[in-house]
Amino acid sequence: MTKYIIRRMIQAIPVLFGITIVVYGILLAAPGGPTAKFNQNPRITEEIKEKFKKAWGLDQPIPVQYCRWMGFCNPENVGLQVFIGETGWPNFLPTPISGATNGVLHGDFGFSISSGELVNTRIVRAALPTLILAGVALFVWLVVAILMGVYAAIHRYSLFDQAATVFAYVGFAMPTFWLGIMLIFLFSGPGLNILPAGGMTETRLSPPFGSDEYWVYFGQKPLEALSDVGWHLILPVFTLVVVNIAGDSRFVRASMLEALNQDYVRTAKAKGLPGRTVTFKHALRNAMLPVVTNIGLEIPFLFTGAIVTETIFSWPGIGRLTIAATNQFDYPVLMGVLLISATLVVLANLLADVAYAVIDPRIKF
Amino acid sequence: MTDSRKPQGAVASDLVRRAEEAGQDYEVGLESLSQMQLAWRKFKGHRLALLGLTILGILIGVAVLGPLLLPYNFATIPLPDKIVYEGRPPSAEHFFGETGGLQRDVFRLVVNGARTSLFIGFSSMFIGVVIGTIVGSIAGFVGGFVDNFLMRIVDVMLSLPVLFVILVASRFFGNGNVILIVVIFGLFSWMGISRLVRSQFLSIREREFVEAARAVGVTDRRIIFRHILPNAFSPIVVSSSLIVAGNIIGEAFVSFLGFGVNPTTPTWGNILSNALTFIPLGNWWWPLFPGMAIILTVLAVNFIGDGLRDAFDPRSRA
Amino acid sequence: MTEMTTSTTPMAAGEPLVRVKGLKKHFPIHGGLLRRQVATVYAVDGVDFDVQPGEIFSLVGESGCGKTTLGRSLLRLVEPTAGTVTFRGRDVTGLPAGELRALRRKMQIIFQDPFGSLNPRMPISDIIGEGLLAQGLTDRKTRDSKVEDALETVGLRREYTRRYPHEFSGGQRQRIGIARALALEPEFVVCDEPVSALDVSIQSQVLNLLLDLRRDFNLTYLFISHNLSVVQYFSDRVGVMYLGRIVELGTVAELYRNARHPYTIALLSAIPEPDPRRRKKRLVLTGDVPSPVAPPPGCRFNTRCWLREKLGNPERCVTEEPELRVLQSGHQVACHFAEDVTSAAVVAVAASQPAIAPAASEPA
Amino acid sequence: MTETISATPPLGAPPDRDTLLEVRDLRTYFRVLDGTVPAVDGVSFSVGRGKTIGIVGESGSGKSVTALTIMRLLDIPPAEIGAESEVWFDGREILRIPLNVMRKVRGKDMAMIFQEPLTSLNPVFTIGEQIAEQVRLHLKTSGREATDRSIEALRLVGIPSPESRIKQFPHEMSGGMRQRVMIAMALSCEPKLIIADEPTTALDVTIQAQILELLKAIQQRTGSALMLITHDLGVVAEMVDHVVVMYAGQVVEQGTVEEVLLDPRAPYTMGLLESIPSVEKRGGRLSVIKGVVPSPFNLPPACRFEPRCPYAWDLCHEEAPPLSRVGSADRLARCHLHTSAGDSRRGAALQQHIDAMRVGGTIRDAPA
Repeated sequence: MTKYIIRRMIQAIPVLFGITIVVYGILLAAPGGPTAKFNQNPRITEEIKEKFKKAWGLDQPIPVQYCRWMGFCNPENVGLQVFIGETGWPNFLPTPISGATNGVLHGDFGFSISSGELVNTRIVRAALPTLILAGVALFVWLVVAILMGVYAAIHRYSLFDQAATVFAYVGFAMPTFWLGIMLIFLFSGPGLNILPAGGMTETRLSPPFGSDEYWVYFGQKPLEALSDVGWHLILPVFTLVVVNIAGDSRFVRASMLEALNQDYVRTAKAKGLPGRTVTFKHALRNAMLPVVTNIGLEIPFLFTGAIVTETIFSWPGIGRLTIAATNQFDYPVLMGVLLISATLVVLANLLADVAYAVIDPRIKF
Repeated sequence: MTDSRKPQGAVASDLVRRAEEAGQDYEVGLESLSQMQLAWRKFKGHRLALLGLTILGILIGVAVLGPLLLPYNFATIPLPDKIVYEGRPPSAEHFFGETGGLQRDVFRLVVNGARTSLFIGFSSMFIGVVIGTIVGSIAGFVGGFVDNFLMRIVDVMLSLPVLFVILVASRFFGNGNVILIVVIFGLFSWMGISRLVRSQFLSIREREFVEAARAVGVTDRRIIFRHILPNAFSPIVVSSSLIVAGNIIGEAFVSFLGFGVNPTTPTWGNILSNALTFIPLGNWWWPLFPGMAIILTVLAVNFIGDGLRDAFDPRSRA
Repeated sequence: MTEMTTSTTPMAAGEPLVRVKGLKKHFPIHGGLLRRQVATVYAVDGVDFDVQPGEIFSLVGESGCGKTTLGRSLLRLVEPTAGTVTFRGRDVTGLPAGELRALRRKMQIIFQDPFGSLNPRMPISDIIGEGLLAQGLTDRKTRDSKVEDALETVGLRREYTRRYPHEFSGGQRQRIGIARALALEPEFVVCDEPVSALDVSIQSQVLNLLLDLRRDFNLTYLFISHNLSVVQYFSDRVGVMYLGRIVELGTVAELYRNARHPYTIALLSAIPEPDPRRRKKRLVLTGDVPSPVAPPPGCRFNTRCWLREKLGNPERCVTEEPELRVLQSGHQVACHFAEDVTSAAVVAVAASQPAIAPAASEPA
Repeated sequence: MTETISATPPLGAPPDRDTLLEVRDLRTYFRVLDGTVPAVDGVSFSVGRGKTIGIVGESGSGKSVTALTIMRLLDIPPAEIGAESEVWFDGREILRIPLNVMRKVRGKDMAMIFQEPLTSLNPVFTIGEQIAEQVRLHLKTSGREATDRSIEALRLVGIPSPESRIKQFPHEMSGGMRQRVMIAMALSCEPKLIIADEPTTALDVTIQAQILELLKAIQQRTGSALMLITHDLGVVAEMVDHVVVMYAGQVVEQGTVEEVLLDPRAPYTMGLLESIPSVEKRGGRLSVIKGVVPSPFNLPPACRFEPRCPYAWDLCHEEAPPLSRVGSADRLARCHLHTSAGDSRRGAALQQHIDAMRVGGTIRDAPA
């Protein structure tokens, strides 16, 4: 098992490496580059632009820029020495060995062009809200989709099944952002106004989320703080999971029906097992196999969905950070966000594979 | 074959006997349908799919004719008497209502938006399918290192949160240009197709009928184009419908965030983007109708996709 | 069929039509991180036999014995790993692609699965006609009439050319597959389990057809089957395969009456006969066929051999691989102790078998 | 056809105590898009305690559906069972008992072995668990006891070192071994009847021999009755006492195995026997049954075998033949040759069959 996980992790390395090249390539090919934001500003001369480029290392050849960003080389040295870290080991090795601290490989994503902060700081700050949103959404998504799917499969063609079918079609066709807008209209607009339209906390009651004062407040009134965030989570989570639930409940249903049609289910019935045992022991476990893989493949949508949801509901997470960074041509932040989310996707797939291997004894390690 | 195979005398009676043994009249019906005709027949039996096809037909009609009949040229339409902040709800004259700001007819906007949205959805799918089929065919047929290399690229592309990347790419390259947006969406729509085509190649290549074709001396080229690709056709078509649906939503989303098509061109996403600012006023009709247009289109495309899936599924009966 | 005799060179008398020598086909198994070859499937592992013009030579064996791979490697549908296949004195294994295509006109194959071997998206005219076109035997104009001729030869109606495979029953599809092979006017046809997928009542129709066609067009068959009754009825000579090798070879009369390899005897004993008066005490082999990835050392059959057990497990069976040796004219066997096989021995072993034989001797 | 099992007609009398299973006029239909298709159409037979019966037929003859109907394993709908049908098992009618009562019969008194041992075993559970869960359920034993019993069952079917085998998964075993597991599972609760649906079709000849020998030995040892479903007349000849031949959903012939295989009376059985290749027929053409099995959507109007039958005459196209007695009480054949209308043709037809079997000099005399 451990060997299998290690092997899958090693297999993920080239993919991650490829991702860095693609991410870097896209941003590199973008016209204008980081200086584009100055174009409209008449007070910034060519000279200033050059200085700006030099200050950010943008005057270097592209491979050098890439290597520096990745942390393959040590920009302080010259000649072949650039590839050597402070301890004399190759620079790309982990910090404890090479002594190098620069570049993505050592967890350094550089500085944000727009704010001058460390990219890490900005990402870490935005990560917690996104993790809260995505985590809750993932939980709701899986529980609801599996329950709905299994129930619909067992009670095939029932009223519930038909209603679930309609929901699945419509939910799957609904653009997330539109749903978000309509929900705000419905629940936070001039009419009902029972749910918060956006944000993560009630600003009149608590300090801004993530600030030091907030944690003090949180320590004092944890229950209130939690229910506040929970209250604000309702609409975004609902918006985020509808599409996935719509698609996956159908998938679970189909997979369950497929499993119920298998010969081994017939054998189980022939053994005289009660219907419950046949369904929930023999069929369900097999039906979950394709579902696990499918969920692994759908994890990226959680990130994509987060951008939408965070934008509409002013959720201070990674999605909002991305939009802001895109608008400000903040390349280091964008690269960091893209790379981290891609890595998470790779990890999610890996996790799905491992989960698959755990429930399917036919997979050899 | 020479004339010696023509039935004569004893041989003729032999042939008659063989025919009798074969029982040729019991199984074969009078009509002969190709797989395509059969598929169409089954498709016609799928009510939702026909509904989808009708809706899509109407939408395409609207997209083609709409801008001619109800042009979006506000230069020729007199400006409202005064610029109002609030829009007006649906009425007999404006049955989708009017927007705030320049007080535009929502119906007119939605009709004009159909053209761009549908165009982007379908043409980007087309690009994706072409790239995906080529990449998948090469990987599946050549195999070995090339296959490995191409599939690792697919892995990389699939690991990227695609809409994330499209968003950034549209912002940086798109400049609001419809064609560029199409290309960007196309460039990120091929991975699924290429995996599909590759796996079809790998499995169909091992099928006995391909081996039989090789045994009678059929060339590789013919095997690819006459045996493998036609058999891969149905899964490609089915997943194309998903791509169209996905890209229509994707484009609306990118435009909604202001990174897509130029805001002066009406697309469903752009209309929604403008509506967002007016939420506090409760102008529900403004986002409602373009959203419904998207849902309707995607539903129609998905219905068609479902119909195609059933139609091509050999296990389902006509 | 007159043009066939003129288009090919006449053969010297007594020379085999097809000669297979030392034929091997090994499939690599890749695994691990770097997709290195971790093991080899010894599907066909050194096979020699001749097929005389006009005869029906059969290969029998259980699944995984390599008979299908062997049939396909004769036509180079799979590339042999080693050894040669000679057709009319020409080495097939070394032919460049162009000549191979021309040669495939003379060597054809009929497949087992009547559903998988016809492209579901092609009408019959294309299925049968594409070979004719590829071989330059016809042009587009005359193609349909040639296809109709071929259909008629196998007992199907001429009007069926525009129909699709799904409109036919299993037996009729099998006829279409035969028509496809026969349309090229081959001399040698590999029949790969052509009746295994068919019901009994249809099976006899197809066997009759194959025999008629052989008579009419002077064909030579390599008939691959796992059904010993069919082989006994159908063929002239038989090779019995076990784990990639031929273990016994001889005429049908010799082999069925006087089998000398312990495996052949067990196979024959296992055939269920539709005559309740002949209920017999079977000689049942223990265990399963070993994996072709790791064939046992020495004689490949030694793990299941009843004779070896009876002889007190001689060392030779695990140390030395028996070669196919000639017992008498036309009867070859690959067993060190073939001479010890007598009908008395067989009966004795069968009688002493426990009612419930253990499934496998290898450790769990 | 319109009446189905839900409307309960008065039941017939139970069979005598020596009869373990009696099937009376069993009809199973499948509801499809354009109507209903008869899969089993008026099948009757009985099995005595400890006896063996073979159900023979080609694909589509309805033999498997018969077994599934008896086990009540078909989903209703799409399947429908005729109102007049009765299945008596061990003294009670089992088509009409509630499903939860039937569950106590399945696996305990009546066990089934399927054709494909790979797909019929659940891939995600160990074989030990799959056998033990049945034992726990029916015999109300503790987990420990159930495991012991599973091991015992595996040992009985000749699986070496069963103590370690119970921890294995189905995919870790060979085809023959899996079929042994299926048999062990069927045996584990000492059923009164084992239904084996093509138990050896997916297996190689030498493995088939192992499994057939095993089934015979087991049956002798446990005294269970065996209902063997197969398309292979050779298997039938070796395994069973009594044979039921099915064609297109109907019984066309039944009798003892000697009677049916040596002196067949239904043209279909005759044709089947004639078409089997054998050494005696070498050098000659095989007899064939012309044509193909009719589609259940489009059955011939009267006799279902009529379009393929070499002996058919006008009557066969107009009137469906009944199942008539051609000897002792349970020696039956469905053919007009054996009704009074066929008196003049019967002799010639039987002679024709004898001639067809006499190819190559071997004469197989029909017993008187």
